[in-house]
Amino acid sequence: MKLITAIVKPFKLDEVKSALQAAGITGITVSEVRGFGRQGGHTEVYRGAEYRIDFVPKVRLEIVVADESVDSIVSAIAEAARTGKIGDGKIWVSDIGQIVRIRTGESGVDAI
Amino acid sequence: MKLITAIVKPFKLDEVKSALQAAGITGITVSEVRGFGRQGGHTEVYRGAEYRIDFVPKVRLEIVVADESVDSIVSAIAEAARTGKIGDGKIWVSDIGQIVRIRTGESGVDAI
Amino acid sequence: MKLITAIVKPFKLDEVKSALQAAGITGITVSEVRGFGRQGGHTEVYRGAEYRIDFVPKVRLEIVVADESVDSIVSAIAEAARTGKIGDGKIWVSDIGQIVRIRTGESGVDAI
Amino acid sequence: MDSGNIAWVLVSAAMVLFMTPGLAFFYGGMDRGRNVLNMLMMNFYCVLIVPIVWVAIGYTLAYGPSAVGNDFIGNFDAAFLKDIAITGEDGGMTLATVAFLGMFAAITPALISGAVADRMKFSAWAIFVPVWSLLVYVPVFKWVYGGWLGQRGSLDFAGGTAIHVNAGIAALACVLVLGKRKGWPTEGHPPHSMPLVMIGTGILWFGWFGFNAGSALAANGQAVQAFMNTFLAAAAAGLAWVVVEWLRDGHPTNLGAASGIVAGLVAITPAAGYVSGMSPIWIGLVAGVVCCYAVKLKAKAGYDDALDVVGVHFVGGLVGSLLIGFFANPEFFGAEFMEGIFYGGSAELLLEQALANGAAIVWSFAITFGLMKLLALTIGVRVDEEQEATGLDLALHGETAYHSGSLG
Amino acid sequence: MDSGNIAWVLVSAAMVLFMTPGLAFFYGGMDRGRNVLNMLMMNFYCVLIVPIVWVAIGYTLAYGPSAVGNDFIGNFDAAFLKDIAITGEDGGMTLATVAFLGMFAAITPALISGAVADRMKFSAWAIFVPVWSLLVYVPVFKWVYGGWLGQRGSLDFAGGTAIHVNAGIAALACVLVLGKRKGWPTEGHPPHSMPLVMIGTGILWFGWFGFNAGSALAANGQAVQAFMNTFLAAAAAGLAWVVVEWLRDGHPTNLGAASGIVAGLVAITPAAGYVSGMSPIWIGLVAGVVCCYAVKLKAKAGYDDALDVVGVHFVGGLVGSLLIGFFANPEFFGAEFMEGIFYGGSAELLLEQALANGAAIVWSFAITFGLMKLLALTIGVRVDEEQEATGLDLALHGETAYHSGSLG
Amino acid sequence: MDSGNIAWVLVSAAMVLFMTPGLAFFYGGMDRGRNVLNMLMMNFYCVLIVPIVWVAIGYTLAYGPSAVGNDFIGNFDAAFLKDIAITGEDGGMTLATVAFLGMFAAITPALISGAVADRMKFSAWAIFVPVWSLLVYVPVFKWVYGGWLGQRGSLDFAGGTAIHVNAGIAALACVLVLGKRKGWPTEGHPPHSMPLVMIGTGILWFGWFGFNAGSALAANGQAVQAFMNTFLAAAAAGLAWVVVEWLRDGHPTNLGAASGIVAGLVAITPAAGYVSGMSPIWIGLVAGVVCCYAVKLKAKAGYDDALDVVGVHFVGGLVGSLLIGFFANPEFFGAEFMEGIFYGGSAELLLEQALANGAAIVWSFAITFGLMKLLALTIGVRVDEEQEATGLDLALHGETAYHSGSLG
Ligand SMILES: Nc1ncnc2c1ncn2[C@@H]1O[C@H](COP(=O)(O)OP(=O)(O)O)[C@@H](O)[C@H]1O
Ligand SMILES: Nc1ncnc2c1ncn2[C@@H]1O[C@H](COP(=O)(O)OP(=O)(O)O)[C@@H](O)[C@H]1O
Ligand SMILES: Nc1ncnc2c1ncn2[C@@H]1O[C@H](COP(=O)(O)OP(=O)(O)O)[C@@H](O)[C@H]1O
Repeated sequence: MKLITAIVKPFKLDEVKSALQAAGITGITVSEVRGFGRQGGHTEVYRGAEYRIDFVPKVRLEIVVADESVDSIVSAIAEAARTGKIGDGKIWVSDIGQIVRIRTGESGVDAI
Repeated sequence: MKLITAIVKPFKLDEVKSALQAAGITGITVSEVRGFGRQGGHTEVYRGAEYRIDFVPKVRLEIVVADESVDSIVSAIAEAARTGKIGDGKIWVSDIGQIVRIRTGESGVDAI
Repeated sequence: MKLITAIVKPFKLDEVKSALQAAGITGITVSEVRGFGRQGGHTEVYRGAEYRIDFVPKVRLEIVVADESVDSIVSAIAEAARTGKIGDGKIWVSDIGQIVRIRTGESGVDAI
Repeated sequence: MDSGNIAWVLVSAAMVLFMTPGLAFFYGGMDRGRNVLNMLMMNFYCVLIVPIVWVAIGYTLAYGPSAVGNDFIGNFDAAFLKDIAITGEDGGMTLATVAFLGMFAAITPALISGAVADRMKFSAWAIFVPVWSLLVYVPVFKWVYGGWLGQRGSLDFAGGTAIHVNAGIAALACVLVLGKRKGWPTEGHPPHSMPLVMIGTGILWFGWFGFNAGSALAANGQAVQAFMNTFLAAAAAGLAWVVVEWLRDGHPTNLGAASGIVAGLVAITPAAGYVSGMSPIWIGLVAGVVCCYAVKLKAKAGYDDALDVVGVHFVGGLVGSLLIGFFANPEFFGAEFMEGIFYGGSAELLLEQALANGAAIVWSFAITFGLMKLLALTIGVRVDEEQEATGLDLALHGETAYHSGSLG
Repeated sequence: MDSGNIAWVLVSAAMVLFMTPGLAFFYGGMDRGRNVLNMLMMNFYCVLIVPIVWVAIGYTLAYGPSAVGNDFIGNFDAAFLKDIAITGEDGGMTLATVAFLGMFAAITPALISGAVADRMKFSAWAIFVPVWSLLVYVPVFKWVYGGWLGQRGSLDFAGGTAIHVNAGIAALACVLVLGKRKGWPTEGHPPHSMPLVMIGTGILWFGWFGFNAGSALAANGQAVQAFMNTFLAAAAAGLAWVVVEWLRDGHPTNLGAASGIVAGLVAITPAAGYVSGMSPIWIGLVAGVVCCYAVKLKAKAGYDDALDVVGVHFVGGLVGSLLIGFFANPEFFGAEFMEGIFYGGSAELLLEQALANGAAIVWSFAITFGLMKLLALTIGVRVDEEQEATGLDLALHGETAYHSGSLG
Repeated sequence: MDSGNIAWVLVSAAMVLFMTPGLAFFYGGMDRGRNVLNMLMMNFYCVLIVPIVWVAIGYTLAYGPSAVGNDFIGNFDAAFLKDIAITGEDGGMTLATVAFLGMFAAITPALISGAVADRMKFSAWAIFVPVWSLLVYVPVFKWVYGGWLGQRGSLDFAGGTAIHVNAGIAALACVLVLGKRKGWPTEGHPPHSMPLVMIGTGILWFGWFGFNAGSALAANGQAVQAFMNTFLAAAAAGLAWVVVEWLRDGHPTNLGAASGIVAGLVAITPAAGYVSGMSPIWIGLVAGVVCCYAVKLKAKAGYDDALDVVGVHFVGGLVGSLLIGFFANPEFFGAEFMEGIFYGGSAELLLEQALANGAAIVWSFAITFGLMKLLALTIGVRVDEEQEATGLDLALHGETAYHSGSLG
């Protein structure tokens, strides 16, 4: 099994979720994160003093999938999240040794 | 060493924490996340217009443990977090190559 | 490629970011987390009733790097984040099988 | 000079000033977190620019000494507060009235901000507000108070026609020119902070006592009745909205209570000094039910009135204004105005009410539409897509509403 | 008719209306983020339903023309505001009083909401409020003002017995029927938003000037003294609470300052028009210290009074009411009421104060307990466990207080 | 006794009381989330301690019966409110004035809190406030109102010199002793909650009508003019600040609007009862522009005035006070005071204004600096580094402003 982690633009979350549902994914864990990257941040000015905000709001998705689905899911996310502008984000994949569904105690692919 | 990631219901956090302490765990990192899964979300109605909230609040725990403790810790979490109702969450385990305690620079199992 | 995850004290974030930039890192994903560990939490008293807050605010950094940079980046973070007091945090490293830059579809080291 | 009256008008004026921030929070809480500051700014801007415009020429054109001007518009005799003395007989009452009415002038365009939320250029708003005040608010005000509509016998105690119907229909004209927000109506946006909405609601209700009861321009029996009406109509309308929701949607909501309270306050505004007894409760109940359904019209009709200015202010104001035709009770007030149908009157008052509102609607809609079109063709009224996606707080004001947590 | 008095009573009434939202924020901020809207709704609901009940029959039963009814309850002569004119001699003063007292009627049951927080069915609350108002608030009010208790010589200027002791003991009866919140007292829940608590505190203090000084029902010397007392007692009690905390817990807290201010305001309420000089400072200091300890009783006694309605309103009201027995100073006011012990009086006033509170406590506790039991046996008073775990905002109102950040 | 005047002074006093919480929110919103409660506490503490000090000896020393004391300080004749009756001729007016002025006494030290934000020991603040009130506020107040400065003919209607210039320069003295916050000026800290800032702004403006117009101590023509001036100057200054920002920084901001409004209110405070017509607009425009640039001085001069008390209150107060020298218009008020230069006067008034402010500045700066030094040498004025890093809310008050989300 693999863990796919994706960092995407917040307003793309709905589209990514739909794409994942279409691809048969039934579970996702998301969180609010901030990203630093090529996209750069922005400046705010309060009473004439500038504050540099380097970290841009992003959403992070974590999805555990069976090995064989990795490629299709990664491309599904990439396509749904793409705007073509800097800051679209990253997707990375790592190995998972074990997964457990807490409710039932099931483990392995059944637990996904 | 392994990284155990657990997604649990927020109100179970205290119990899980106690179970982990009882199991000898001395460090945990937690964060607020939102989960999408079988549990489904809920609908809110404002001025008669419905808003569908698909993502349910969850808490995510990350714990680095020595290889030999993995199974006991995973079951400790699973037991403490279980309500038997849909949405209890998942636990997954991945490999960690290296860990460093920032304060001392120690690494490996000593740094956990 | 590797994923470096670091848990640091919030007020150290700026220094860590600068150290990482100095080390040539161009992308970081950060999030707010809470840590439980040796540092302990604190007590708040409202109308004479005590509330124990066990989880201390921390910041979590995730950085995907090429294999060869891991050691230097880990030490850069550790040095920048160190205060020498309990609670400085942890850094751990895991393997990444694949990484994709969403904007371009590039993958592998080019996508970092 | 009567110190009690002066005290009352001044306090009322301060309370009405407080309503504009209250409105800002009411609207701002309903908005998304990335547009809330733009909403606050649109509202606060009204109390920065309108007072200046009002004392310069607004007041004299709208309400100057009754002898001035004609039935359609005043003249410039009292421009720049000329000849308004505080010494002598009057003792400052005229000047107090100028201030009191200045608060009304300021909040009226602010009402419109709720409709254009999330997508209007602030530069366009900055021009819209003073120009609209002079071209729409001032003439309609004149017609209703002392001008041709008022002279015919129509009634508008504290601004149902002149303020709520007027701003409500202008809001519709604005959104027709502006167009819909991206994603509307498929994507919804729940209020980012309901406590902020409720803070706004509390301030609005508090201030509205000054708005309505202060409109008696004296601490007298009419003021007391207007006060009581403001109390009862808001309560009844809030209750009605909540009950409809409970039956229809299964939940009584805070936003429903807040919306109902505001709808009731709007509806009683024109009637506050003319109705008595249980009438405000009936007016409130009708307004609560009608507005609760009216806010759903926009989805069907396809105009994106973001925070329901049309459904609450236009509809609520119209309901209240027309109900005067039924409930007006001159005997109770010992005053000379037409009786409502339930108090032995003919349908004449109702017709006059309809005419007054009709005239206000036509003028307000036409001029507002034209003004927005003109702005659209010149400086543009709509932010670009990226600004809309980023959020107006950052894109237009370089500010972010909340910087909490360690990541700011 | 005196325009100054009318102005003063109307402004005071508006200020008291503003207190209910203030109370909602004070309580709501202390609550958890998932129950705050339920708390706001319980409070706002009071200002929706009670005004209607009040003008329908509450006022006439509680305070109607003094000739009406008997020493225990009024009659229906002024039901539905019948025969309350604004013209003539009275000039609206009676109607202004009806409105002013209507605000008191509305906030009294709202006080109870703090005790039942986090677990009461909203449907039960919806019935409880109007019924409690008629069965408990109205008779106790009558007894204290013009009825058998007042006639015996006990004093209650602005509602220490009739409002705070009454609502405070009713709160105790409610929580005894309701039971404890899940996890209480082992799990604590710190305030979700202290700034919201402080916004509520600011509004409460502001409004309380209307509450107490407005109760003179005229802008006269007694109103001024009541105003000064309200200022000083709140300050002294806030100070006392903070000092106790600082010495005892090591920290002076905002919640302590806020709680002390409210305790002082509660304690001075019955005394505001009867004490003078430095007395309000002493009353405030006593109330601040006593209430600061009283809020700790619940943990020992085992009743789950979530936001300390008993510890602050019942105890604070009782302290203030009994201290009148020591501090009452009729000479200063040039008025006819019994002297307190420190001003040359006997213990008679103190005994009358004790009797009046005793009577109110017995009636309020018994009827409230019975009413809650009846509701428990019929529609149920308590949400189910899952709703309690989910949070009442979502479970009962289908709303969420805050939707910030990108995940809403 | 005139009930209208009593009503007006009491309402105004309540409005001024409300300003201190308003100021707390204005400042607290600008602060970081981990120091907001300390900011609120510093402000609320002022309304706990100062009222007691004021009625004990502050009032009699500052403003007691004009016959008492000398030109520099009053005597103890009215200490502990001795001999202030509410019966008889006066009807409570004197006591109402004591209360009204007590609100001013409370908010003045609160103004300073914005400068010392984020790093001052609360224990030091707890001592500073009452001592500063007696050593600085009381004498300066006496000099300006009835003392040697006022007798020479300088004007200060509602406290430009006595309050804003005084507190503003004291703030500078405080931060010079306290030193800079860690990281200042390289690290910036944007406001943690702009909506909270705007809530504070709304309350401040509302309350300021009581502050300025109430200072007429009667509901008369001068009060009306002061009211109008308060309205127009705030609007004009807010507008000016926003326009400068828009041109200079590219964005019109909420914080700019709020800051401008406050700057305008500060500037019109001394002038409110002496200027008329369009003068308040000019005063507001000047204050808005000057203060918008003045807040940037601190970075250059190197003093860490965290929330710009110097830039807004000192500078704004001084601007307004000096402009009286140009705009004073005694004829309009039918009163006896010197004419401003634009109304046919010589430079004498301007010189008196300069002298009065100069005297206040010297005294306030010197005594405040000495007091802070004394505190620094004894109990210490500055929190330690770890407390500063942790945040003062937790370190000093054991509280956290927000506990939202599932992790509290
Ligand atoms: N090496 C990295 N490790 C972890 N996260 C990264 C890394 N590089 C970029 N990111 C994340 O991806 C987001 C987008 O990256 P950015 O460089 O701005 O644009 P792009 O993905 O289009 O190249 C960043 O905001 C950050 O959250
Ligand atoms: N494949 C997955 N990858 C990542 N997180 C998942 C996945 N499936 C479920 N989750 C997380 O687990 C939570 C519970 O899952 P859900 O399907 O609702 O119930 P259950 O765990 O009882 O089957 C989800 O809210 C989500 O946070
Ligand atoms: N085993 C662990 N797994 C995951 N996170 C940990 C672990 N141990 C500690 N942490 C994280 O590191 C932070 C610091 O740990 P702590 O024990 O307080 O101090 P130190 O790092 O100095 O030993 C914790 O707050 C927690 O977020």
